[in-house]
Amino acid sequence: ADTIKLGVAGAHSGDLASYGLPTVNAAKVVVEKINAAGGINGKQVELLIQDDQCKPEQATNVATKLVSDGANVVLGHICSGATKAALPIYTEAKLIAMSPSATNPMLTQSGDYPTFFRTIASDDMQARLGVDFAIEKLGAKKIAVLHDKGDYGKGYAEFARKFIEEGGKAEVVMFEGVTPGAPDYSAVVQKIRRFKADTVIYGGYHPEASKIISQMRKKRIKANFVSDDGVKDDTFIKVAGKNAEGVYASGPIDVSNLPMYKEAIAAHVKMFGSEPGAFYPAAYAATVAMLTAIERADSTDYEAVTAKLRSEFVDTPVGKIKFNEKGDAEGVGFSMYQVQNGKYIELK
Amino acid sequence: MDWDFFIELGLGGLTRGSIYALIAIGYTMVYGIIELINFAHGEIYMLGAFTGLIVAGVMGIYGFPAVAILLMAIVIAVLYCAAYGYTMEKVAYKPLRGAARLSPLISAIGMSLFLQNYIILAQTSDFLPFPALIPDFEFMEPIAHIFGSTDLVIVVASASSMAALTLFIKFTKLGKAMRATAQNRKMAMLLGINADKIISTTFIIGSSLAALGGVLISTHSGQLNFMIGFIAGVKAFTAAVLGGIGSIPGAMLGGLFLGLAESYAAGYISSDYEDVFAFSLLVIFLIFRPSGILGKAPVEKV
Amino acid sequence: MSTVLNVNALSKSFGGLRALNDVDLKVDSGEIVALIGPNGAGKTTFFNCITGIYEPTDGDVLFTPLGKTERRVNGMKPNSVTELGMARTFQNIRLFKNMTVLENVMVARHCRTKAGILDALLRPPHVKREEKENIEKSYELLKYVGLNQHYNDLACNLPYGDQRRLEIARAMATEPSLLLLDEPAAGMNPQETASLKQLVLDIRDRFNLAILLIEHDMSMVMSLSERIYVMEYGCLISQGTPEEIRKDPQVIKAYLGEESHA
Amino acid sequence: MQGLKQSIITSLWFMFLTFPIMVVRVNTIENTIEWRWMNLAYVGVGIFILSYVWRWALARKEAKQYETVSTDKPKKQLWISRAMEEPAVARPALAVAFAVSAILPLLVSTYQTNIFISFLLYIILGLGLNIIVGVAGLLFLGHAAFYAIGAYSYALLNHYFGIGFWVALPLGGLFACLGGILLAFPVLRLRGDYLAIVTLGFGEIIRLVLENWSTLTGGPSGISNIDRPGLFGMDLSVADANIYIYYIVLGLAIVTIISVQRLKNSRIGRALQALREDEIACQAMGIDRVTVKLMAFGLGTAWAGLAGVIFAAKTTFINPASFTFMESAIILSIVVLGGMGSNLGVILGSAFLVLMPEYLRAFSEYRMIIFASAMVLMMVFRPQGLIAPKGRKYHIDDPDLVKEGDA
Amino acid sequence: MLKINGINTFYGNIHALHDVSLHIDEGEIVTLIGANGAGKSTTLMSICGGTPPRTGEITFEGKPIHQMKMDQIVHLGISQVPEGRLIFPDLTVMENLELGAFLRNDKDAIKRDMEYAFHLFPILEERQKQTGGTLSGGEQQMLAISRALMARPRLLLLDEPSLGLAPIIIQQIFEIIQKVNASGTTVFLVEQNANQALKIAHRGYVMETGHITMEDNAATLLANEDVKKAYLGL
Ligand SMILES: Nc1ncnc2c1ncn2[C@@H]1O[C@H](COP(=O)(O)OP(=O)(O)OP(=O)(O)O)[C@@H](O)[C@H]1O
Ligand SMILES: Nc1ncnc2c1ncn2[C@@H]1O[C@H](COP(=O)(O)OP(=O)(O)OP(=O)(O)O)[C@@H](O)[C@H]1O
Ligand SMILES: CC(C)C[C@H](N)C(=O)O
Ligand SMILES: [Mg+2]
Ligand SMILES: [Mg+2]
Repeated sequence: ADTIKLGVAGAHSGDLASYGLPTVNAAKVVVEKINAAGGINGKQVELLIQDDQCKPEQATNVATKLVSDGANVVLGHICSGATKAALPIYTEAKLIAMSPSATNPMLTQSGDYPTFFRTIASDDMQARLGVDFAIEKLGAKKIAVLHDKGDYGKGYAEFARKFIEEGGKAEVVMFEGVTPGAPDYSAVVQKIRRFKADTVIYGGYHPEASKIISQMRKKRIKANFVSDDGVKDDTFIKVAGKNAEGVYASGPIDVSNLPMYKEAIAAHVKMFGSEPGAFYPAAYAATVAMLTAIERADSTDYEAVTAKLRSEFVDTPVGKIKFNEKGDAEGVGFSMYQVQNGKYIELK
Repeated sequence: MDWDFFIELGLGGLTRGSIYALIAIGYTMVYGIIELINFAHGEIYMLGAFTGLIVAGVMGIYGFPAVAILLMAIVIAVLYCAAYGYTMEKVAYKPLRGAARLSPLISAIGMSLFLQNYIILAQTSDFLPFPALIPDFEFMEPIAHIFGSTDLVIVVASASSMAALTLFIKFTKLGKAMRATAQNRKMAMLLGINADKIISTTFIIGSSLAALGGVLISTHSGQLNFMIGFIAGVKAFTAAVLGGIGSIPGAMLGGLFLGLAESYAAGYISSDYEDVFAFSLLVIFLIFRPSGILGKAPVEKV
Repeated sequence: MSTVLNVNALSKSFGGLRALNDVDLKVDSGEIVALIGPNGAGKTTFFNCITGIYEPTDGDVLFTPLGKTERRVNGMKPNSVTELGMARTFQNIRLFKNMTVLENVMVARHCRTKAGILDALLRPPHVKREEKENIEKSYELLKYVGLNQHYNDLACNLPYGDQRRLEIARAMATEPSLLLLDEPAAGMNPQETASLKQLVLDIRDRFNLAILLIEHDMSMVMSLSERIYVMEYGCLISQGTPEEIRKDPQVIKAYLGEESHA
Repeated sequence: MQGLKQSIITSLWFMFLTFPIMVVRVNTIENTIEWRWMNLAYVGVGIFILSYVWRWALARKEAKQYETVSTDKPKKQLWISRAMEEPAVARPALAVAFAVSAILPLLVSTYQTNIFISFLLYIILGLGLNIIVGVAGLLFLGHAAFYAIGAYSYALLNHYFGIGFWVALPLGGLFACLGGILLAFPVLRLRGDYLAIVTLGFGEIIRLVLENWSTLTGGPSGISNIDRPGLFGMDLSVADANIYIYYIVLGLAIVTIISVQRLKNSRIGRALQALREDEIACQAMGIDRVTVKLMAFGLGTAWAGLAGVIFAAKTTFINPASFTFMESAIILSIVVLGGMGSNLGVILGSAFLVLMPEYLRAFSEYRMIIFASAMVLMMVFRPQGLIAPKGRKYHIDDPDLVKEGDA
Repeated sequence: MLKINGINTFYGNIHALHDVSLHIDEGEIVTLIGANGAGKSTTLMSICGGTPPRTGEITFEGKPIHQMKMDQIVHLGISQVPEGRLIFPDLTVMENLELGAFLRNDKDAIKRDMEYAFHLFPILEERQKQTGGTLSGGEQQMLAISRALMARPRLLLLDEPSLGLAPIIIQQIFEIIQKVNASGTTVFLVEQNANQALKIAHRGYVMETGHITMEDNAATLLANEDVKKAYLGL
């Protein structure tokens, strides 16, 4: 082929579009830059953008379409569920799929999906970090574990509960899901008070998190709030305002000083006139990782590209990474952050 | 029994219920007049929130005080949503008068999808923060930990809209014309009532209330995105039916009932199942009262 | 002569309103009986109570289908009552508007046919036969009431008078022993009323059934019925032959008016 | 001249209407405002042109009504439904349609096969719902729940007990059917929109239970690695499995079409229609309302269950996200858009609503907005659906019958 | 006062009125009789714009009204008691009457007219707080007539006012029609009860399957053999 075809699959409409569209933007930004510089080994990169609305059935349609259209690698999918539906198709077609956001541990740990890679850490890693931090650093004794009933949030929360119970040093006083989009969470918040939880561990994304923390603070509940990288997002601080102060969230080790990170953000602002949304850096990283591997292999052959992905480090906005046998990125380290004076500060 | 907890949950349910009610009133009015489940009503609410946000954003940059922003946001959102409601009726529903019952319903579903995607394309699919525009009242401070100023404003706005509209419908000439049109459009026209105008008016009023809800509720929850209308719409629809669809006080009661039920279910059982509980309650309730709280059983003379 | 319908002390209340108050009524086989009375007297309510659409508050409704034993039908579901052999028409025409004329009649033969879901899917020979017979019998009835030309038209496209005829054909399709007609002549002109009268008489003779009739058209009531019951405010105020009723001062005052009628 | 003025006013109105949303974009995080004045111009020009098209189309719709009247011909139908009434056209057309669908997967890519599987699945779903909504006239907004019951029946049976596709298929249909009957009991007394909300609620309850009962259903993470249907123990590649599934679903779709057609023209079918037309008269004709309603729900949901099993086998992974209210709404739209009560209508409706978004993929981000507009426009300009429902015609040989043109 | 000139009206593809022409002069009672489905109700609805004629014209006091909308036509002083009464079932008797006067603003006169209606039908006064749907058939018919009168129409269109009523009430209704006419309202009456209608009318038209087939003085029609046979059942 005279072009390299990069499939981009994920939710581009429907209720989860806000997680999928930044990925499309990331691909556009990277590809524009590469094409402007003459392409990869002389070949231009072409985007095949396909919307799956995070629904499994659409994901299989998208996956077969990408395979039929001759995609060389796929950036996506966005949701773990859709990814799980699509992967058998990629596996058979020997097509690399790299997700910036699908965090379900089974995707890599089950060994079922050899063509799958991701530039984000899986849920259990973060839960480990969050729980250890809460118990050891914050001295939590009574922990309320909340989640947003979603794949990601509930997965994280379930791991958190498991780790707390295994550790035996603290007690899970409450384990519940909140309904995303509900107008308020006062009942759950009142319950936190009632169970006298000293720490809340929340799995999910920032919109619900900011609603919960705001209502907690409004109702004068002072418990610590520990969460995941769905919350480690500047939007969270803006939305929750002063209530965000003191919130802990785990996230990839601070990369905002990396030149490549800054460059990626600037390119987005330049191209789209706005700040990028969630998972943009990870999507940018995935795109760069895949295209670089193709360049290094000087081929789009599955075996060759996979070998490069697994063996050689590549510079991305989320750091210098390479992938292990299972497909998880090495080098995407996590650390704990706290909101201090309206900023996430990395706690060393 | 832990009375504090019980009361706290009750107050939380009150706010939540008032939120549902505010949207449900518009729902029920539109339903009342043309028997259309206007699935796009929730999207009007969402547009109201976005319009409010835009006004707040612009004014915020120029440093207006919060209360001025709030009032202005409400006024402009109401104005625009009235215009949207009016236009929507003209474009998507009016050409369908006289068609089978379900056709406008599908048109409404299409309209709802359209408006969601309109916002995605013209604005964003991300969550945006909505500024807190309602000041913390001094006198609410003692109970602010269980019932804040925003809660108060929402409950009051909802209850007074309900009261005002009920009186309007019951006693004014326009209100009577509305009821007449709702019951028999042809006869209303035979009495010289311009049914098209009445229907437009109903859409305008319903949409205005949705806009008011959009601004107030967004400032309460502090955020919005293009999907808020969908969830609110389903709940408001549920509330409207629970209360007896077509009845304005019914919508209020239905909303409160639903809000309280959800709150207590989340408090005493688990919020995992709060919606399951809400819907189960709806089903059970309707089994015993098939026309909702205030709905009249249709008297069908055989 | 055997009694088909025997109603004892039938009462029905709607909240506070006592729409029927201790009504006794009897219809013998082969008889045409009329039920008259001012608007809102409770005539239609009476029909609704004996056909199971309303449950009577009090009293007995005893029904003896042709060649069967007497049954108490209070509180029975309307479909069971119809199955036993009581059929009715409605004051406000209630046809299946978006079904064809023939289908309207075929539906009414529901309780006289058997095919179930599996039969519908597999269509074994006996079901095909049943279906064919159903079409034939329904068509016969249409021909009988003079609607066969329109058998493939939608019911809602029929003129008003024809709709009333179709209602009668549909009721007849349930193979009743007692036919209840609720204002069959409403909205018909005298000419049409006369031909309807003929049809009713003919039905009685041909199918050998009893007919109970509600009607405000006195020319029809007086010339058709053998006996007349008069109701007012839910109570029977009079009963007798047409001659007796015509002269009853109470009936004249409550219902007929001073001017003498047909 | 009049039109020009109207178009200018309309276009100004829409410029006003879309002004805040289209022109202003505030970023409350960065506190910046972006003014996109060009959009206003686009809206103005676009609406100006569209308003001409709109008026022309509305006028045409009206003119069409007149036209058919003056010629006194039966109401004009879509060419396709007229053609299908002509046996001389219908028979060969059906044969061709069958032949094409039989060899289709051999001609097109896996992707195309895949979306044709979806298309056929939605035909089955639509036909099932059509029994409830179109034939029996019960507004039902929870069809996706029964689709879910079918899908989860297979997924769970397969996951926990290793039960194969062919055993699960009838079981899935059966469970959905029982679920439908279970739902029908409480809603027997409800009418119209009260029924609608309860079915919507029921649908949501099922979805939420699937989502929350993690220990059984895997919750939001769903169930993966569901077996594809087995073919004499052969190991099929994805592409071959897809072709195999295509034939299964094609077969089932044909069975569904025939069954629903037969059902509609049977004693039970007529009873269902009578129920739709007038409940009280229906009872007075000796039809047991309860039994018939239960039948309507059971018959409609059973098909959804069957479709669900195939769906699970096709995607090999399911989670509750596939069974939201929007899914029910789309299935309902298929029925209404196609023309309620008509089987051909369901097929066309599902072609419209399932294939269109797939083929609109080329428009990427505009895909859904085009889809939504099309939905509204379809209803505005063809409110009775693609195939307007009409009563079944019988042929009776009666020498007395005067032959008129259209008696 | 009202002139109908060669109108053709359709329901979808059913041609209901064929070249119907008729006229009504000020102060008259004109009746239209005909079999079921002849098109009488359609004629009334065509006048009011409920089923606008596709061709032909209708003028009211010289003004063409066939292209106006229903509510505009009503504005001109035409009021109808439609087939099936169309009472607003959930509104009280009072509210039903008030809506009859929807286009008027003279509060005192409205009040007087309402009293007049109660005078005509005392039973309505007793039931004034009751909702329309709970009235019996006859009461509903009285309400429908009163409601139409509340508009103070100059032309009153009545569609089968005696349908489904007890004989004693039918007499009353015809008396009232005459009273109303005497007080200056022009009346166009559609009736199955042709005998009674022709007795109180000045002129009459006969309609058959969408065509006007006869037109004459009421007394002449009443004596006409064909009419007698076809519509009077004599
Ligand atoms: N479902 C009901 N609920 C309440 N009241 C009812 C109901 N059905 C009938 N009624 C009342 O019962 C009374 C008798 O009504 P019914 O219809 O039996 O009168 P009718 O004798 O048939 O009169 P008409 O000759 O006008 O048809 C009326 O006052 C009516 O309003
Ligand atoms: N809504 C409608 N749709 C289709 N056809 C109609 C409709 N209304 C009336 N028709 C037809 O138009 C013709 C005239 O009907 P119309 O109601 O004017 O008759 P009518 O003289 O008032 O009869 P009636 O004495 O029964 O009231 C009839 O053939 C009727 O079937
Ligand atoms: C975008 C998110 C909903 C994706 C989520 N992290 C998942 O694993 O499914
Ligand atoms: Mg009656
Ligand atoms: Mg008429």
